[in-house]
Amino acid sequence: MTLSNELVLDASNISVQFGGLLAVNDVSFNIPKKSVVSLIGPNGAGKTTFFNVLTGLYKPSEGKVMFGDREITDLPPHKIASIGLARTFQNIRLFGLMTAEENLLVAMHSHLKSGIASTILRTPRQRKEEKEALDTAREILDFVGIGKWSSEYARNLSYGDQRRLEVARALALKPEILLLDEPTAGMNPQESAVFVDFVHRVRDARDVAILLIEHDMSVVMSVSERITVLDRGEKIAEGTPEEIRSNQRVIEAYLGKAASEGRGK
Amino acid sequence: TQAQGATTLVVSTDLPLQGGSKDQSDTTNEAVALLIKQAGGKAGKYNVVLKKYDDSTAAKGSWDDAQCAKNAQAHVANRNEVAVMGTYNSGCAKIIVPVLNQDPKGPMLMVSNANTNPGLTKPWNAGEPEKYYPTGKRNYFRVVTTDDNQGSAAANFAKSEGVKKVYVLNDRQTYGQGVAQAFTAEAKKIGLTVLSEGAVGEGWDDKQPNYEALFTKIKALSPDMIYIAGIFDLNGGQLVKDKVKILGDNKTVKLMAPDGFTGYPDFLALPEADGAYLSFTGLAIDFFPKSGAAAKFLADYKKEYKHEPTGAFSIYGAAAMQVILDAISRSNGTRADVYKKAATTKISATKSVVGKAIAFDKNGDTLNKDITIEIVKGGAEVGLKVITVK
Amino acid sequence: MSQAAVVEKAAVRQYKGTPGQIRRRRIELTAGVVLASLAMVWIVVNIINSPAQFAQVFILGFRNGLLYALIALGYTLVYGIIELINFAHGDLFMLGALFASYFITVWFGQENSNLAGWLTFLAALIAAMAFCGGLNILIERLAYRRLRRAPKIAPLITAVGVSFILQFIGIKWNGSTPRNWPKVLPQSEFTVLGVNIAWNTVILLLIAVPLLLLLSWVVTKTRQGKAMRATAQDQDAARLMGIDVNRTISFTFAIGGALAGAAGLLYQQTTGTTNYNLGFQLGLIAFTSAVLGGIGNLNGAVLGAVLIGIIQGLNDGLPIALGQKWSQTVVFTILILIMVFKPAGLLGKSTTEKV
Amino acid sequence: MSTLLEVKDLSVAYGKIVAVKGISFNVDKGEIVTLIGSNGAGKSTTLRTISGLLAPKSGTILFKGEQISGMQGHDVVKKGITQSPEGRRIFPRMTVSENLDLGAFLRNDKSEIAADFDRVLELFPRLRERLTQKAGTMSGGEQQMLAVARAMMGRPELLLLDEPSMGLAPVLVELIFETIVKIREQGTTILLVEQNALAALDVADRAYVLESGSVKMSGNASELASNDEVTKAYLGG
Amino acid sequence: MATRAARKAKKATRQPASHRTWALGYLALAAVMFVVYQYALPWEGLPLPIYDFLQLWLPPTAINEALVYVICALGLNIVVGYAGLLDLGYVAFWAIGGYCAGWFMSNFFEQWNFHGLASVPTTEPGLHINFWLVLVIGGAVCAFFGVVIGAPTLRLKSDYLALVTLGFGEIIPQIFFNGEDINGFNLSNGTKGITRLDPIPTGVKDLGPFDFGSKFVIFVLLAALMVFISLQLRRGRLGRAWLAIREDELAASMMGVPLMRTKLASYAVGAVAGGIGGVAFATHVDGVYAERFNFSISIFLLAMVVLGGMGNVWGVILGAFILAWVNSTGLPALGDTFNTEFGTDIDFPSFTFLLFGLVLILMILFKREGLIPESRLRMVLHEGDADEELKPAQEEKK
Ligand SMILES: Nc1ncnc2c1ncn2[C@@H]1O[C@H](COP(=O)(O)OP(=O)(O)OP(=O)(O)O)[C@@H](O)[C@H]1O
Ligand SMILES: Nc1ncnc2c1ncn2[C@@H]1O[C@H](COP(=O)(O)OP(=O)(O)OP(=O)(O)O)[C@@H](O)[C@H]1O
Ligand SMILES: [Mg+2]
Ligand SMILES: [Mg+2]
Repeated sequence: MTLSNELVLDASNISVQFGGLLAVNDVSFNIPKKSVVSLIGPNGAGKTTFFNVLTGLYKPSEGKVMFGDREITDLPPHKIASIGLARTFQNIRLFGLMTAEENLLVAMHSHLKSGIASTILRTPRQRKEEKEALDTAREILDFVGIGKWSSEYARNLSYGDQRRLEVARALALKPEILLLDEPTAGMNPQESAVFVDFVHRVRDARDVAILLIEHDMSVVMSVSERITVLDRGEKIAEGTPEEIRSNQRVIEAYLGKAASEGRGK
Repeated sequence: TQAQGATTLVVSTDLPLQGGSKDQSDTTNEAVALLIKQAGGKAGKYNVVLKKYDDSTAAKGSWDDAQCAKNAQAHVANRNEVAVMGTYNSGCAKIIVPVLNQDPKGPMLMVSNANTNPGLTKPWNAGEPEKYYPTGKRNYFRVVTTDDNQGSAAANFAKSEGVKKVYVLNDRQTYGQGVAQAFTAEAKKIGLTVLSEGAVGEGWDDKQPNYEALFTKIKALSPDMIYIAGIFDLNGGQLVKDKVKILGDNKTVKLMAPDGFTGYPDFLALPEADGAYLSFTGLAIDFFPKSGAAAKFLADYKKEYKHEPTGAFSIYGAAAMQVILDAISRSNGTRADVYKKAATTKISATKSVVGKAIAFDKNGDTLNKDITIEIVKGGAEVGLKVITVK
Repeated sequence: MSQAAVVEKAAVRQYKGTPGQIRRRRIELTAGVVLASLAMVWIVVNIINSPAQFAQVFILGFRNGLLYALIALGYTLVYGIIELINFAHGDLFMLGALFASYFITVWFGQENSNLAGWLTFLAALIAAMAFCGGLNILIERLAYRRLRRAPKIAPLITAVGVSFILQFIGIKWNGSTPRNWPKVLPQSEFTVLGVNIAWNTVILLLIAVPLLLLLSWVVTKTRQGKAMRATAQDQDAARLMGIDVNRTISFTFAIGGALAGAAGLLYQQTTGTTNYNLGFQLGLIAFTSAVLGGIGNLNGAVLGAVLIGIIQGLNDGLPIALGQKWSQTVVFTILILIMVFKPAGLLGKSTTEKV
Repeated sequence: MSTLLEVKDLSVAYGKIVAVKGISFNVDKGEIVTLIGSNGAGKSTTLRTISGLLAPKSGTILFKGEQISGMQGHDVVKKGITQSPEGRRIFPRMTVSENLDLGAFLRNDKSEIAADFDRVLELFPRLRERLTQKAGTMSGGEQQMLAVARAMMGRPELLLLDEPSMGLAPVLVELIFETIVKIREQGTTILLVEQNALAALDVADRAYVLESGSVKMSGNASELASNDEVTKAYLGG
Repeated sequence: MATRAARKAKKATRQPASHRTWALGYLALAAVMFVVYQYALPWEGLPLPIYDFLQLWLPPTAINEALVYVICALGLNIVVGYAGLLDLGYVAFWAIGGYCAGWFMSNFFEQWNFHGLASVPTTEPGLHINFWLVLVIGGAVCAFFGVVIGAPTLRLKSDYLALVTLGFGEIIPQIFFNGEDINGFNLSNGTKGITRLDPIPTGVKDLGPFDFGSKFVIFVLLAALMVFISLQLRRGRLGRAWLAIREDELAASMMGVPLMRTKLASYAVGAVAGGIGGVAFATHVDGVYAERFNFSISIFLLAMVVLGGMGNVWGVILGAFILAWVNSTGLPALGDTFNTEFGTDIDFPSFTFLLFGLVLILMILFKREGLIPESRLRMVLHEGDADEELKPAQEEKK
């Protein structure tokens, strides 16, 4: 492995069991600071499940998740989110009837301090805080390129913009790690290509590490510094895109002939 | 100045016209309207017209405290109104009476046909009755006697019938609890064993589908008598049926109920009612004299409306209106005078639509404190004796 | 992946949750056990104290529970299919009871338990079921159908409106005070081990149980049932399968209504009393039963209803108990406790969302 | 070749938003026709309208010469059109096999159904492994397989597929397109909506390009695949 | 006086223009009505037809009562409209608030003697605390109960939560109903109720049953306070979290919103309004009666929130006002007028169930987004409409 930076996240020996099914089987996985790593694997390999373990939605049967030097295995999702692990969803889950900037402000909830009384009284501190939050929100929206929609309801945005808004909302959490679950599903190749640039920009400008789940190999191969492959809950390979592309086991289980022949998608 | 030159005065009724008490209130209004019609729409030199207020609402389906407050204000605001006949519920009276009492042009007279809670007129709970009369003047009267009287009369009667152990049930309403409390206290005093716990006995929930479990529990205590303090409307039919079903007929284990059970054809029609003792604070309809004003009024009522009144309370409504008309006819037509005249009302037994003379004591309670004891026989109320409370 | 690792993995413990969850569950379990044992102590004390009485009120409560169950099923069916808490359902039951009373006593003039009475009773059963089923279809058609895609709270308020209208019909038809009716079912009892059991309890059982079985057969085994379950989960997807969603929903309302009609008749024949606001209270209890058992779950509704009936019976009829005036409080307290420990109801399964 | 489905001047609106603006196209018996176009072009709306989930604002849809626009969804299925909808729409609280069962809701030929059951499970072995799993707990891709399999269980004359490859692993994407060809060989006509335009054009006979609710281009699939404009806009080239 | 306070309040908040317009309108209307009730109605020279018209259609007590409903509905709106939690037992808070007034503002507890800045002479037995303090106490007690009720149950999914709230809504009033003898202790005086409360001290004059003009001002201000609180919270951190939970609970928690705490806050804040409304209502009817607090009132309040326009305070105010008015005044006055105008003798009260039911059904069918819908909600609801417009063509075919 070429990446020897400090780790932001280190999950060791994670297993998740549903009834008789071992959906994730003793997987260890880490994310170096400011890196882009991907998790791929056939359908039902356990990627989303693993993701859900990291974000606290599922608790693993075995193993533990360290965030920096803090163990987060047992923290509730909202705590994990507020300490710096933000995610997007496989199916878009925006707050459709809130404006774009409100969506971001919700994500800043845990960073804001004002309580009921100060909100009712609009204390100077509360107002300052709100104003700063709003500025930050607008700045992030500008950054992802949907600044002009900041007071539009989320559900009125086009699909691509909604995807961006999801990322923006996740960024508003000031995360150290951004987890993206199939962000390009439903995009056409053209849009996916734009998205790849976007991911790079986020990583560079926002100082976050990115973990990506994706079936679109052209996306995965062009953004990832490291790829981990799961199959039936087990880690079957890990390495750079080149290593993965030529890994026989991965080709068999996942990529198929066409992909290995370089057709991308 | 509201009556200046006006010869038409408004008298009103204030009753719950929706929900469970609807039928009772409707026939009361009919009786009152008939009485006014028979008086030619006149009280002395004044023309009187009737206005009906509703103290219930659709949302609640029963009397509504806010509606009572609203009506109280409306009575005062209605410039030609001089007196109110009502209310049916004592709780509602407790809201209305103080407002009428403080009427700047009043106080305004209120005569009730059905409030039986003692606290409205005499010392009972803390601050009662003074708190209902902030001006110190007494503007409230009633033509039925209070709960406390009939409970004790019933207890004495029970003892005379050889009852030793009695179980008391109440309908959890002001009326039922008042009677139950008086009965329980008197029963203990005269040496009966009261099997039920507490000062008012056990409450029955009128919304339960049946009472078999309740009576199964009571059966284990083997009482000689069940005293059902409450109103028949609150699922009393079911209660009586289940009593007989579990404890046996009313000879085996006696059953007694206060006037909340009198005057209900539905009750009398029940086979299970046979042999039940009833008490009445005045006269049940069947006890009205078979001649004279009372008999005539009842006959007129049936002729006019082609059905029976729902209960004696309806006719007592007409009696209360008699009091009001009488007071108006002797007054100068102002509120402030009408209420004063009511205190000196005397309606003779021959004129009274309930067949008994009507007059009030200094509290505004009727002097008529006869408690009639009856038994249900062959689908009718049959009088046994009259107990006069001291 | 080494061979050893695989072997080790085979021994992975069954998933039990996080320490936090486990601790919480342990607290809940302890509390649950304490409460359950208090309840047991109460029951045992009462049994020892008065065994026959206990059995007697148990049976009485059970019988009421059966009636609740028939109403509760209507709630659960409708909820199960369109997630509507149908507040008007109790009032439909009330109209069923009124209809049955008129059918037997007024229209057919039967007042006694003889052959004619019996036949009228059977005819009334069918007629009341048809009447309430039809009425329920009509209600769905006029009041709820247009609100299919509206947020849940809209049909809920409509249901309140419908409930008002049905009560209006009830008050016009029945009058505002309880009305007592003669019964054509036998009023006699037989005694088993010192416990009196009314014949009408047996008849109730003989009618209610087959109805319940029939219903659960319809829902689990027939095509209609399949259509109902699919419609409940995703109406558009159901359409894509060729299911007539409107007809399926009408059908559901029809059987819910029919059960309410049957309950109305049986209620009227066991108690002999009707009242315009009957549906309100029993509806509330039935709805509670449905949720207690796990709303949408048929067996749950029956279990919840019978349980509530029995609890009420014991509370009303045992010497060491709070007594009838606290009946409602007891029922709802138990409900809340069960909800706390078993948030999806007794037989309900909590489904975790997949993201 | 006879025309199976004919869409004429179809317009569909969501409230005031007109999502499909007078499109016309047709599908011949035995063909694979694909609709491609960017997000929000109105592809799914078109399919939902054909299936009777939406009523058109104007225009007609003829199936085997018979008017089906405005028909209720279940009646459309009876005519022989099934759909694997966008977003899968499987029945989440039913098991996989119950879901498949419902796919054959309108059919009565028990033995044929059993045969089809086997056939789709052959195609998606993962489903066979999970016959008793609640569909809602399956992974995204597994649900997608189920949705396609379920639509096939209806044994339709015309199969509407809305982005069947969405969320599937590359191996499976290959498989799904192979399957589409196979289904066609067995005599089912297919109307396919795809984001993966390259693959779609690869298997299709003809294609229509939709943009903002209108047909922008149409023609032979292979011709379109080599059309510059199309390549630039939709094929990422 | 009302307006000055409002102007100040407004400056402090900088509400968006539409809210400012609404607030101005509300206060202007209130000011007009105050003048009418305080000065015009008691004026002997007021032409009789106008006097009668006002007394029949807009009697001051009905307006005051409606304002209490407004206060409570605004509280329920926070729970249902903002946070999207269905509460079927809101009446419990109203009851608790009412009994706070009963306990602390009357001679009911004659065995104890405590006076806290009360308006009655210290010779009066019982607990007598200043009305304004009781408002605070009522609000606080209800907030406490809001948390107590919410804590064990808020993790339930929506309809189960609805049922549990319904349970509390039944239990708490029943405790008051049966509360005359709880192990010998008289908690609530049972169905007899607690009557005659202390007048409201204002510094100038103590307000009794006749001072509806002044009470009107107090109620208007209390409602305005609830509006103010609602708007401020809605546009702050907590309000956004509520909306997010209403939209998508799971996504909200994944964005760092603590579900339990946020939901509990909505319960507590909503309950405060119930408590304040309860105290206000008790002074309005000058007593507390256990029979008031039944399920139908909870449903009635819910209907107000929905019909007014869930989530929009102005809509809720209008909805509450109209329904309360229809219930207490509109229906009976309509009947009266009809019968006098046409000389008929129709028994209108017997039709109120029918009319009320029709009002609810027709409103939902034809104006389901509420009278003044929240803009967000209008969108979803219109989406339904759109489908509906499309659907009939198909349904007729059936
Ligand atoms: N709650 C559950 N109960 C039972 N099985 C489950 C549950 N959740 C997931 N599974 C199973 O666990 C396996 C892993 O699912 P997961 O969603 O993690 O797959 P995935 O790698 O994200 O696949 P995809 O690429 O298709 O989204 C699947 O086979 C799925 O069916
Ligand atoms: N339920 C709805 N309500 C309102 N507008 C809608 C709805 N569904 C879709 N639309 C709008 O209709 C237009 C067409 O949408 P449609 O889903 O048909 O596009 P599509 O071509 O399938 O796009 P995609 O590739 O993203 O699936 C879009 O502008 C969309 O915003
Ligand atoms: Mg996945
Ligand atoms: Mg689409």
